[in-house]
Amino acid sequence: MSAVTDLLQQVVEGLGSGAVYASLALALVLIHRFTGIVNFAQGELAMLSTYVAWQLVASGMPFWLALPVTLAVSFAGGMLVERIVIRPVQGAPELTVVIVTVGLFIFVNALAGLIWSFTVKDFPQPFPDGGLDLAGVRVDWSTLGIIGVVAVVMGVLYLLFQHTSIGLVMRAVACNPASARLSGIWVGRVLMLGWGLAATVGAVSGVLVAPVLFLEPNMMGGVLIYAFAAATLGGFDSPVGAVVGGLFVGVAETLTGAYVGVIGADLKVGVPLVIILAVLLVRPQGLFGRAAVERA
Amino acid sequence: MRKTTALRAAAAATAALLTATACSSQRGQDDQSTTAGGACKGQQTTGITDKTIKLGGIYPLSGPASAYGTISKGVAAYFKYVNGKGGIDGRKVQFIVRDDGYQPPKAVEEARRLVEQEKVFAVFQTLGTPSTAAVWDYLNKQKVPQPFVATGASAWGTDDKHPWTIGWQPNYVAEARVYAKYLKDKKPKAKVAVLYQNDDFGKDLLGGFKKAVAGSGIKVVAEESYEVTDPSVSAQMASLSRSKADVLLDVTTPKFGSQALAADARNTKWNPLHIVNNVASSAAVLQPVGFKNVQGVVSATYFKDPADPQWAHDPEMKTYMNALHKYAPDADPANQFNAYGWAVASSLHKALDAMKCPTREGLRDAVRNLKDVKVGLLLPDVTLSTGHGDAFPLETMQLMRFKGERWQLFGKPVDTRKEFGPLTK
Amino acid sequence: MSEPTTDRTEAEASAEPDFLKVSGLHAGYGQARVLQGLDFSVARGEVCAILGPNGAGKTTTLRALSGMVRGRGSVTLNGTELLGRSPEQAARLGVAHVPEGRGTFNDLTVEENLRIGAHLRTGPRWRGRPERAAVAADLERIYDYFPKLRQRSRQAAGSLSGGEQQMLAIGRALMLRPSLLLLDEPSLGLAPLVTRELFEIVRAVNEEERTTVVVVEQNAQLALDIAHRAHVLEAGRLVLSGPAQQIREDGQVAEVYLGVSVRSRKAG
Amino acid sequence: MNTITAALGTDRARRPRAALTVLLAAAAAVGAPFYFAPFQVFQLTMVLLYAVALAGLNLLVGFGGQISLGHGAFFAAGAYTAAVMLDRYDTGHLATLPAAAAGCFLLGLGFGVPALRLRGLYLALVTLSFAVFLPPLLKRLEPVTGGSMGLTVDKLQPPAWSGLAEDQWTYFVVLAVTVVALLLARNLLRSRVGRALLAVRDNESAAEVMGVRLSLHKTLAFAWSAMFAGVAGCLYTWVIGFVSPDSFSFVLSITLLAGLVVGGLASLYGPLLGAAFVMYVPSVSQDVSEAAPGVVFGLLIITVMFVAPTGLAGLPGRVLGAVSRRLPRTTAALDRTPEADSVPETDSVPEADSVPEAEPKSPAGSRPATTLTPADPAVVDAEPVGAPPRTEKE
Repeated sequence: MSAVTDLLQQVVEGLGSGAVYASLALALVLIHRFTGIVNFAQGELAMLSTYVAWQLVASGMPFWLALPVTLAVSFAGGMLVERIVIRPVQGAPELTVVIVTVGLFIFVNALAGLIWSFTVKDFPQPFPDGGLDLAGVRVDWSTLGIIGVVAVVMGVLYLLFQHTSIGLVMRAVACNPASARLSGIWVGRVLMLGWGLAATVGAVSGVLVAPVLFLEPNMMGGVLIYAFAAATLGGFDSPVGAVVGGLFVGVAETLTGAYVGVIGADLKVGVPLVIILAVLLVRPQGLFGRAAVERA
Repeated sequence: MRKTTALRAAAAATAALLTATACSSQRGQDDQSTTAGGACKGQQTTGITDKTIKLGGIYPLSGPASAYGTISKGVAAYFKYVNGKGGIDGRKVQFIVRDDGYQPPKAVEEARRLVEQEKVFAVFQTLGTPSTAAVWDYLNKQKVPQPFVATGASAWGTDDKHPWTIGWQPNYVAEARVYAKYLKDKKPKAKVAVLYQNDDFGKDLLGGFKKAVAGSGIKVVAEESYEVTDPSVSAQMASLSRSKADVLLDVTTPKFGSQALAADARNTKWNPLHIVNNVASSAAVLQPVGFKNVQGVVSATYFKDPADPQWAHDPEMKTYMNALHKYAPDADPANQFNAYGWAVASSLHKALDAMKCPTREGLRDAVRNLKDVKVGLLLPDVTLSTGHGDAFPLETMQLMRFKGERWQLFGKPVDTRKEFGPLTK
Repeated sequence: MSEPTTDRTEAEASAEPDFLKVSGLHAGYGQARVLQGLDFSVARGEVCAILGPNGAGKTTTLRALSGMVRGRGSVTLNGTELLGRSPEQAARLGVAHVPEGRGTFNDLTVEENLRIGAHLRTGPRWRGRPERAAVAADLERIYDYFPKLRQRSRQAAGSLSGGEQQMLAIGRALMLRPSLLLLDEPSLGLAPLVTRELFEIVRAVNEEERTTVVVVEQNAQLALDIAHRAHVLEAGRLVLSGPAQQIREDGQVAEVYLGVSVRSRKAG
Repeated sequence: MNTITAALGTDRARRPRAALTVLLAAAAAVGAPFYFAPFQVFQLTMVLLYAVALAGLNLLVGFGGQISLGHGAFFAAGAYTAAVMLDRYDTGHLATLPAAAAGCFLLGLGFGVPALRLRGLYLALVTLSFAVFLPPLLKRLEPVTGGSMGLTVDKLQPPAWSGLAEDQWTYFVVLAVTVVALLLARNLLRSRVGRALLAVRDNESAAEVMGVRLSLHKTLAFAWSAMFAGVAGCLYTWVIGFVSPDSFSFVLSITLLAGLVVGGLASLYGPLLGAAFVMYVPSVSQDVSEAAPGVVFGLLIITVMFVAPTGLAGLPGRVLGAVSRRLPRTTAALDRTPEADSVPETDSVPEADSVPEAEPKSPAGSRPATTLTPADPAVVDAEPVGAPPRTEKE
């Protein structure tokens, strides 16, 4: 294997893990656009959704039926979370809401452990085994599948926001909730909708990564940290930024881990940190974020 | 107005703080400890009477390492089972489990709670190297036995300043020696790639392996580490595959073990001999990967895997299964950590039986003077042995290879002490 | 721009003198009580100015009308009680509030802002409302009132000048086809010329659409020019009410209560 | 004006009672180690040292308005400074304190500079990734830090003359440091630096216009804050006697922030309450449910935030506020007469409004720390706009 194919192979691996980060980062960005908060529980909600899917499949439901059911359950669950957990602290300082999501994180994580135990579960792989061989570079179908689905989700979100009236309403709420109310928009309902959407995107993320990471209650904990990095790099209000940021973080850490001996696998987590810092010092709003967006 | 509110609140806060602390209304030192009379004169009998024995354990029931918390269920089930049969030498066991969330300061707090407030006889098991290292100074100063800690760091057996602390499971260095011996015999020219967890566990095992193969034809050609907080090890596996090594030594905990096995199976271009370490060798780890993908994987073990059908008719395994169903209905008997808990608890049972004096000193000495003690859930040829200059109860492991749907033991049990000599610091 | 007509009289207003009827209105924030019992009425099609010094409770009055703050007492619009309703509900009853500081959606384009204004008419609801065509026509109408907005229809609202943003805010409110338009300090932070232009448009809208308008202004001269009636607030109470013309002419009263001179208006 | 003088007058009248409260609290704090069991004294000691870290974080988050999710890293830096000095150089405990403080101050200064460019969320997440990065770094520096096995060092020992047990002595030393630290935090806030910080938090651009040297003060806030965390870390090493990289995972940083918010942001004694929460509630959760302490702990965090959105420190004020609103007319009549002319400010409150203006009766400026705090009942209730769904009725 030549040095070039070798490098490409590492890039592919990086894209694979990057797509995983990107998928959760999308959900994070979605919530942030609507509410201006960072949802620490996003990964755990995704994990919970994945368990729902697992439970359905384990009880005999075919995967392709279990998937839409799971997404629907997640959508409803996300709306419920907004209504029950977030709404009561809506008027409180932003940090209070963030800490509530931290509490939710701890709660959901422990709850999943209580119900399903911490034993690793296998999750059905929706993509076929094996992969492509492109000039000596091996690309698993699952990697391609994850990247593809993430791209589709991003595209659907883009269409939803930019080209539908409900998307317009959602953007208006994200931009100025007070004025939205004065225009007769039920802001509370739109926020519920936003949480439902984010939970659905999170569920997609969980179902995508579970076959690779293996399902257990702490599955999304590590992903969340990298998803934060991805969203920070890309800009916390840009879905495109989340995806680009995720892929970038994945490739950067894989390459440095593999090629820069001094850094090595143990310190490679520092690489995205340095890149993010460098990018933010030049563009404080992230690569794709809008500078104008400033929340009170 | 606001200032006085603030002050009042401050006062209220102080009061609340103090009352929260004021569970017992006195300094509580009066009955700090009791001592024995007779032949065992002067020895501590805190936590033990003729009818009862009080033990405490500290496990991560919450937090990132909560997968291991279930060990406490296996332990508790064993003690309940024993109590049902009349207890240990007539003494009913009271086992108090505390949660440290895998945080050392919390472990210190809970150890002190167990010793000073609950007045336990011994702190039976602390889980994980950081938590154990955080409390062993304290426990040794208090002269409280800390038997059979749930971590395989070699420090517990090589340190001579902490006589009250002792490990149980084969230490990671010993396990590394087993693999080294196997490779020396079978692949004396092996090029080895190592995936390891970046903590004491991974480093101990990797270090032990390197030391054990030193001077032989075996070379470690690549090593990659991961953090427990990492989401996956696929990038590390990709890096390792570039080494073209013919052996992969996989030093991981269960979730990462599954990931590494799956990554190895996916990569059809690199097919090394995959050695997975004992922690990640449970059938529960391999099953999610798919049995067809893990054929020929090698590991080593010392206790019977409850998920392995070959032990289904083993009498002790049956007892374990029934007891777990009865006393810990929410625990999964097939989870190897539950069986681990059961095995370590029955080992303690043997040690308690062997005490010359029913005192803390008695237990300290008993665990350091075990002679070929058999424990039901351990492999037939694996026994507990300690003695002067040997503070490692288990040092024998047996190799196994995965075939069909189960592990198959092969070769003779490897007594690493005989093969490589005693472990030193 | 034509010289503003100065004799807008009550005769112009319709025969519904109690189209908006406010009685015994109390409102405040937390423990702060701002409005101490207001009583006034606005007739259909009338422009009503609420004047007063800084902090008199003008903004709070508008907020109480649109449901942004809770109030006690009674406020009826065309016989329907407004108090106790949320802003969303108030909007459904035809109340369009252009808040202080304009409240445009800065990330959205001008046209999107206007479409949000008509949100209740096209709805996100798939039941569909047969007004899409009407909304499109209204969009054109707004662009006719504010030609600058047409030029910038694809631009983000955040990039507009202050005056343009205020126009956009009013335009968005009109897209609701409101029966009651509440304007809060439209002149705030705008150049005098821009303000003048804006007020002329408001007058035109009022005349052409017969929209009832309540405008809060610190700049009494401007407000009185387009208003039929005016009320002067101080410390949460009405201290002076009457036809705009009368208040404008009663310079002394105005000077006492408003702290401004309104007599020099004709000089320009 | 009336309000201010009135407030001052009542203050004077209440001063003796305040002094009495302080005295009682001091007596309780000094008496505690003789009353409680050693184990409980140890718990109190831990509460105190966490309170120091939270007080530092409070300077940054509560008063400076910058969110840090990386304070566990400064805590770790302080702890490791102490441990390495004790382990390698055998310097004695007291010498480690100034070293840890100075080291972390400088570290904080270094971080404060890039932090200037980062706003809100982005700063929080960059600091979080720093906290994630620290443990592997500590493991890598094995020759100094002892790697993943960590370092075991001597705990604080009571001198013979004191006649105190180890726990009692440790408690008093930590208490002394904590009191100094909390007083220092308070004085910092009352100084020019503190006022500047508050001004910056409440309105950055206005503060800049007023001539506050923004960058200087923000950087200093970071440095001070890091120093407090470092001091707490140093105390931690004294009390626990063991440091390891895994003791300082990013979870610690999140726990610190959670503790601060639960205790009450921008409140002077909120850190104490938050520290007590962090210390005691996990054990309580386990007592409630051994099967899944996390379920209870998570629920408790959420519940506290529901009941006291501005933190436990704001709770008494909220309760009082709610009570006084329930007794409407009498107090209202009192409120109305003297201050009618100070009320109107509310009218000019910009929408989506900020906190302080909504609270009309605060004699702004005279006592910045307490008057401008968001841990204020009125904040949540005022809510004219910008907090959309609360009044929604469906």
